[in-house]
Amino acid sequence: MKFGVVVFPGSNCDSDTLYVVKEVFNQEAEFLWHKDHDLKNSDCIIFPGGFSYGDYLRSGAIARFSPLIKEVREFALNGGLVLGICNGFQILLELGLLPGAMLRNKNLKFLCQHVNIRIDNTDTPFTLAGNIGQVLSIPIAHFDGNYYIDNNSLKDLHKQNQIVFRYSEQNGNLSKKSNVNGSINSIAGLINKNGNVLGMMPHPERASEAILGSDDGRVIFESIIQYFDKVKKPQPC
Amino acid sequence: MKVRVLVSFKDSILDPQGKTVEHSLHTLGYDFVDEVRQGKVFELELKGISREKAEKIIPEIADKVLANPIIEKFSFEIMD
Amino acid sequence: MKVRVLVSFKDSILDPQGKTVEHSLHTLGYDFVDEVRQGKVFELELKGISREKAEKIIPEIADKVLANPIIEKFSFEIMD
Amino acid sequence: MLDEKTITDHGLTSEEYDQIVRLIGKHPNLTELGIFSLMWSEHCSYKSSKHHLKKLPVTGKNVIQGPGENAGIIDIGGGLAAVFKIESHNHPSFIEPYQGAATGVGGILRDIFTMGARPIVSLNSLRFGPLSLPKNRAIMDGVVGGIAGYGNSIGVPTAGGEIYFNECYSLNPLVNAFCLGLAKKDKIFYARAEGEGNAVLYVGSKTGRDGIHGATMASAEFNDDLEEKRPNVQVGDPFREKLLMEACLEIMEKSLIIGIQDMGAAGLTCSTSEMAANAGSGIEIDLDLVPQREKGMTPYEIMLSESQERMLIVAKNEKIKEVQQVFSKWDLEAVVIGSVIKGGNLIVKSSGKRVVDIPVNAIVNLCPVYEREMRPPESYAPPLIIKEIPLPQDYNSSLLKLLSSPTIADKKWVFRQYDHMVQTNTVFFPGADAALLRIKNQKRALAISLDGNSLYTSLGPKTGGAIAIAEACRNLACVGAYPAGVTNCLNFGNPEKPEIMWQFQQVIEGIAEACKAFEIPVTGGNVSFYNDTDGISILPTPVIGVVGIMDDINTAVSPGFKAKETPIVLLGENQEELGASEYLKHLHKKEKGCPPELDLIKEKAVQKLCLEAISQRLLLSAHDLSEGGLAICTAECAFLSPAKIGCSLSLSESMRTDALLFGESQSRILVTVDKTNLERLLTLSQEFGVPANILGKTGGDRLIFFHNNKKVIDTAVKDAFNIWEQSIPDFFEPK
Ligand SMILES: Nc1ncnc2c1ncn2[C@@H]1O[C@H](COP(=O)(O)OP(=O)(O)O)[C@@H](O)[C@H]1O
Ligand SMILES: [Mg+2]
Repeated sequence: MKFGVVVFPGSNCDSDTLYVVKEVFNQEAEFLWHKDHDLKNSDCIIFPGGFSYGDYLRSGAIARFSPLIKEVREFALNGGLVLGICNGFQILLELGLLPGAMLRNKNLKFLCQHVNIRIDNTDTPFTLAGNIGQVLSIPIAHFDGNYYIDNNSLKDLHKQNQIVFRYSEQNGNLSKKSNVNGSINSIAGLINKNGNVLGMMPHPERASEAILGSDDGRVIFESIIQYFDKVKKPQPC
Repeated sequence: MKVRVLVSFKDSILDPQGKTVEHSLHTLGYDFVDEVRQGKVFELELKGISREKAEKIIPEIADKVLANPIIEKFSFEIMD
Repeated sequence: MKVRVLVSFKDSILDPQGKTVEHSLHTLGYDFVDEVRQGKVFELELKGISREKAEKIIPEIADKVLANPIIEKFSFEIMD
Repeated sequence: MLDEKTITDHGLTSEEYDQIVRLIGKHPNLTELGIFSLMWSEHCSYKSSKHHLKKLPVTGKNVIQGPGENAGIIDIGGGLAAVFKIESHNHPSFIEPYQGAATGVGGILRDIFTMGARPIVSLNSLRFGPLSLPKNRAIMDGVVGGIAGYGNSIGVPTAGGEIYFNECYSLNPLVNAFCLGLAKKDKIFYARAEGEGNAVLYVGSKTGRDGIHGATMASAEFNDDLEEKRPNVQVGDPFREKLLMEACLEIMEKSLIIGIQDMGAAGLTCSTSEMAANAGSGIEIDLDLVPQREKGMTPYEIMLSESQERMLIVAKNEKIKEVQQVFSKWDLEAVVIGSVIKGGNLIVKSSGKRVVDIPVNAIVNLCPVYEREMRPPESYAPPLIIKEIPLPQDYNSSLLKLLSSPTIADKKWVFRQYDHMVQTNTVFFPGADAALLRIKNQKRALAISLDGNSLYTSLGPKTGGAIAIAEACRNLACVGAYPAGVTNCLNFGNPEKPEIMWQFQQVIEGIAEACKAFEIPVTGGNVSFYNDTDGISILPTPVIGVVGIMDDINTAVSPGFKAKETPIVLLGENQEELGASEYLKHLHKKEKGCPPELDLIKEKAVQKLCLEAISQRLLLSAHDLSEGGLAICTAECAFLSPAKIGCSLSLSESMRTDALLFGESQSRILVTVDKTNLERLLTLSQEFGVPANILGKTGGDRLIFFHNNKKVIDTAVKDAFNIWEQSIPDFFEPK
């Protein structure tokens, strides 16, 4: 399958993400320049982490005005797989492809550290290779990761099973301490109603090789690849 | 023409930055400070546009770009 | 009493955020926007303090806590 | 002719002024004077330090570029070169901590990518006054925020560094920023304006009235007119710098240019004159073409501005279009502002008039060099009469107290604000002995350590200088890397004081001697003088950065205990030394005595042994002994083990217990080995002539020390860990 990694001028996890899908998972992958109008036949679009426009104004706010966004939006509305990581998640929120908004971390500091996240939904193309309740150790690196949504919409998220990852203790329990950035309901990642657009604050591309301290993030890329192999490939008749 | 757009969190949203400022003012002995909320201000210099037009288009800009309506509200003033 | 304190970079200081917002407004076709400067706004709720006292003490607070006088300037308004 | 006050206000002596007149054959006008004042400032000219810096060894078989360029370069094999340097941003960080530190990071990044290298890692070395004072907390909070704000945004991991606290930094904090980049060996670019007729391009942000006289400010003491100097602070724009970096690396990759130089301190002045001087040519620019942020700027202001995120490029005329295309792709300006000319002059035009016309050689190379007077201070090392130091009643509480000293305590509060993982190369995070970075698709890796203990250098400048090198190398040895190149930042007081100059000279001697012993070249660095406020100087503070190479990343060793029931072995020997220790300072409030002795032959042997043991995969963990000595080192090994494994050690040496536990004798490394490898390690130690003593073994959840069969420390790892971990956060996040 083919991944397309969108490059905004201030993206800085673009190369890391491309490296992982290409070199670690041996998939086809290309950068997609934000000023172009070409998705280069990608099967899965990734908005990588970084500071798309310096994160001036608000994290991810200015990226949504880039030319390529039009194509990505259409792609997403037609069911194409879109993964937003960190700043990518913030962009998806600003774009309205996912509900809610990000506030500053509760301690008002940038946080870079490994956290534990629990998989709460494996019924998605991004987590189907994982298990419910499985705890992953994955790094976060963000200033604005304190997820917010109003109460009614939050109920909706629960009802529709849209919450995919939650910050947890190593044993999977939720606690105030493990909810490092103060996100509502410890939400670390969520998916849209149609189940094809996922946003997550932790960086799976930083946890895909054991030498970097954890390879728990592999399950996300493996899921996407498996999903594509099984579901999307035309079955021989 | 100078326009000032004020963007701040909706009242229902916690404002930890404001709280931090509030706390440090209390530590410094400014007890009469009851509450602090922190927001952003944008000062726009416009040219070649009428006042009426500006009054219509500024809310559009604020809504679309300057504020995130999920968490923020805005107000604006035309200064001159 | 409600007080609004506006803090922004001094005019001669580079304002990268304002410049970036300005650039994106231009990209969106809002050509009439000539310049954008971005700053902070603090809304303080005061109690048990007279207006005169407030007028004297707010600049002190602004200078000491809310603004960094080396690169920022401030202004304030007493709202009610 | 300009009046005397104007000349002295520009920091030039009357002798220097006369020299200028002689060199350029006329009285300079104001703009020309401004140019000289910047380029002949201590910060840019190294007029007080040059004479001494010559003593540093600068050659070696792997050196591609030694001192003299924006950064040093060493060959690391595999067709790759490591480009690195450290630089100070002390004065701006004191005035405006956040922006000062941020622009310090921005500046050192430009020094690296201007040579064609992509920055892959940053480190920083910080010195603050005691955190008990709110002012110091505010400075530290701002500095750390600024480093994070800039580095995180641009996407270069900040993977290590060091922080010390001492009263002397209350009015003069130090911020030294290190950066390392990787370049292809055959794609390195230099600051040269070669080829008459070639175009000179200005790229990046517009010029404003930022930091006019920043370099002169960094060459003067602080006092009451500090206020006046304030508007000189620059605001950094990491986003713009990211664009600039990508665009510059792209034009260099495409070989579109001839030379390039960043505009750091002294902006257009420095970049134009240095590029021309380096190439033996002249340069002409027209200020009307320089992109300007503010209206009505004078030639003086434009030439002296230190606006950030700008570069100067020399390119062949036929390549201008392509260069501009790349910059426009990144939404940046690239404007032709002049050309390379014959002769050797810097010619600056404005509104059709020639406002500057002076020889670049005079500006760049002919600044007078001073051999300033030197004299040891009357009492620089108050002798330590060890008997006068009372023995602690309770070593448990001494240990816990020492763990809470901010100099020793956990720095997580700081480095978790830094993105230390972006670029996915960081193998050892901040907290390990050295930052360790893999190079993708290679077995080879890079390790970096910064070091500099100013208590040592104040009490024994020469030994202290040598220890800084030795310890940085020892840190590398602990992870399994051998040293390959050195950069250094020398932070001192006013060089016009003979005592300061003496400290400087002594420290350099120590550094030079140690570098020679380790056979490592110094490839560059920075000198920051005038770190004085109201006449009081900081302690002499050299900061050493050593870059090491590791042949096989898979053999890397980290400090934390790995398993229970593994023997703990001390490589090297304990001496009864307490002078200049953190223990004396923090528990007995004494900065006294001589720093520990350093025997470079022993030091080398210990490091060689450690490296050999690691390459034979004998070690499970290794950690060097430094501030706080054996007890602190052991505690850290427990804290850094994921399972927080404890240990029990039995020491049997006839010396004071406090010296044994907390003394800072050099050339010691604490290692753990699998039982099955113990014999091999001991044999290897004998071969290297290094004492190796089995002190005990890991296990349990307590830290236990016996001295001559008497239990002197027994504390739960968890409790000790909490004290160590919470010390710094508690200053900032009061409960
Ligand atoms: N302490 C030092 N040791 C070795 N070289 C030094 C030292 N200080 C400065 N240098 C060298 O002198 C040259 C000028 O330094 P500097 O003015 O800081 O460079 P830049 O202007 O690029 O920041 C550089 O090549 C630098 O490496
Ligand atoms: Mg330079």
